[in-house]
Amino acid sequence: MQPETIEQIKRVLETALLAGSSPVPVSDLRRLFDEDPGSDLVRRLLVDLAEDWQGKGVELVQTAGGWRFQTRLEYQVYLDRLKQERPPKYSRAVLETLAIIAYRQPVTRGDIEDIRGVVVSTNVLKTLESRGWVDVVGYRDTPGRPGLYATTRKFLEDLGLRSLTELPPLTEIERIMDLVDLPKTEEPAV
Amino acid sequence: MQPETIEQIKRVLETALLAGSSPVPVSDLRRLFDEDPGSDLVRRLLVDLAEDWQGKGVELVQTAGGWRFQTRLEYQVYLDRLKQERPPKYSRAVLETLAIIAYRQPVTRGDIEDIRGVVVSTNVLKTLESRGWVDVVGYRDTPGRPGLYATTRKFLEDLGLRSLTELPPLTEIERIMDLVDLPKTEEPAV
Amino acid sequence: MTAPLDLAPLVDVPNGVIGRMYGQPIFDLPKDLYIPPDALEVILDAFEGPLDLLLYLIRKANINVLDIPMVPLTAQYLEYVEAMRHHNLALAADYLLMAATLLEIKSRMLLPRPSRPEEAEELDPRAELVRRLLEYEQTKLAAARLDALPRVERDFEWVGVFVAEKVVERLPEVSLHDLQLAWMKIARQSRLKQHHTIQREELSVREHMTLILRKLRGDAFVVFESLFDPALGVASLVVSFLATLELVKERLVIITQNEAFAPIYVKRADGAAGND
Repeated sequence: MQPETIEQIKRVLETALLAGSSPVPVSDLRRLFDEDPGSDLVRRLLVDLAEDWQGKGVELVQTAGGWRFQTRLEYQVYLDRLKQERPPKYSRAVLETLAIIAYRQPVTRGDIEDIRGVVVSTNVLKTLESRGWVDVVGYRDTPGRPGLYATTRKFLEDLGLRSLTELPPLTEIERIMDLVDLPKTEEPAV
Repeated sequence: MQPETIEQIKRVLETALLAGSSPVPVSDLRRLFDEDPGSDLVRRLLVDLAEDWQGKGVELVQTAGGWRFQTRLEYQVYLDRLKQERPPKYSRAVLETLAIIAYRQPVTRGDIEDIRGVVVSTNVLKTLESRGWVDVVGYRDTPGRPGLYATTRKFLEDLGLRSLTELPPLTEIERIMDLVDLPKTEEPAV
Repeated sequence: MTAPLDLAPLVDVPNGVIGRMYGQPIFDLPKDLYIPPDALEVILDAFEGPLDLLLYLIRKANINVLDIPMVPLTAQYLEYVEAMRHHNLALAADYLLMAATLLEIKSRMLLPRPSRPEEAEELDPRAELVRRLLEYEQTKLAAARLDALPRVERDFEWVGVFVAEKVVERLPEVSLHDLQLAWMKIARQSRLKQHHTIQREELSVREHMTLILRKLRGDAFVVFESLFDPALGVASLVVSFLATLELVKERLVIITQNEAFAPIYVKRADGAAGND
């Protein structure tokens, strides 16, 4: 079977995306065909496909790693009824640590502790690492060579983000600080 | 969101089935809804859905474990292209043996060994025979009555040849090879 | 600790007014600041640390973070810490460290202010605390927003339908190029060197030799003419004939004729009942 019409190429794209267990970038989608249809056509058909799926319980979205189908949020209430186990609910400690890593990466455990004002338990970082959301991307060249944590592509994908710039903006603390002009220097030796 | 119309119930069924790769029994599908639509309706809608998906690259099928969407076999050729794995390669011994049989058939194992200058292991010939590319077409009337190997029709088909005469003539190869002058380690001892 | 906790300034209390905040009189204590002692353990669990607790006290008392009244805040914080210690709750060192920090800031604020105003602003001992509080609050908000983002498996699912596959062993692919290369390797190093050129004609003959051998499967004599298919044309007939001669020359077939003009028979020279 050789796809000859645009409609057939679209079918193949749809099938590959429905079957995909991970997001597929356009470059990979082009490899589906014996004869490369080119990225322009593939992109156009993807937009077409996304439109075809309007009104369905599943939508075609673009995430960090490429294109993939996912169920619409409104349908989760149904899908939840079939689930054997609840998805994990993360503690504030886990979420705050994740937020610090996401917005200030790369950061060491010490950096996280400075901001949160408490010791960060190993479990908190393990939870995030085993979910595949953060990992150590390097080591800071200070005593102890602490690991530098950053978020992964899976983190972006699991939250439906294409890049870190799509994270919700931080509340504008800087502006407030500027207004009062608070010093960041050391305390004077009184 | 509470499904009110038959159409909405169908959407929920479709979404639930698209979200998972394992078969879902009708009894589970009924649990998707706050109010059980009953197995008759669910079954009817599943048959409806299967019809809706006619002509797509994915089909709704009923298996022993229940219903599931799966890709149609005709699309395997495309999906396979996305797999990263490289196809396996035959060893040099297999390829050379095949070349000798192709160009010099019918030949005995002894002939092949004479030409290659090394013993041909049984595995090499077994590999080619089990692939259906060579077989024994007779026996030479010499001591031991060695089998005469020749290539099969399947060999021609798999390599896209109509006849052995379409094999590249070796004089030409020789010319090209001499021109290119491949960096060979072993020079011929002539 | 039975009295409600009170963050309002402890001075200058007119009738009914329990304090002043930025010039505005305060008449009521914030009710939610009162926490029964037996709930302390729960409270300790509820807070993520001293910064979280401080932020809670400040926000609940509706105090501007940028202008923290250190005396009452420190007092209240210490009351918490004392109560926790009193109930033998395992108190993280972070809470004690913060207590020390608050006390230090408070004492420094009691020192005479420097004369130059701009310096006074610069040297506000609360600055570092404020910075940390704001940064922590920002983190808290960010964490809540991250948690609110739709997340796979909680708010949606990936679609991944079953991939139907014929179970086929992946077999190595061989191209004509592979065969050429293989032959060249042989040619370059074998005794075949001197006569390794194979022409199309020769191949054609060899192909027909194989075809004839296939027709001769089995033990029986085959009528010579049946090896040839006139429908394939003269060229094919000639090649088939050459192939037969070559087979005879290589002693792969036997040709017999009992007498002149009698039928010619062909038989495989090995005479066995074929292979397989």
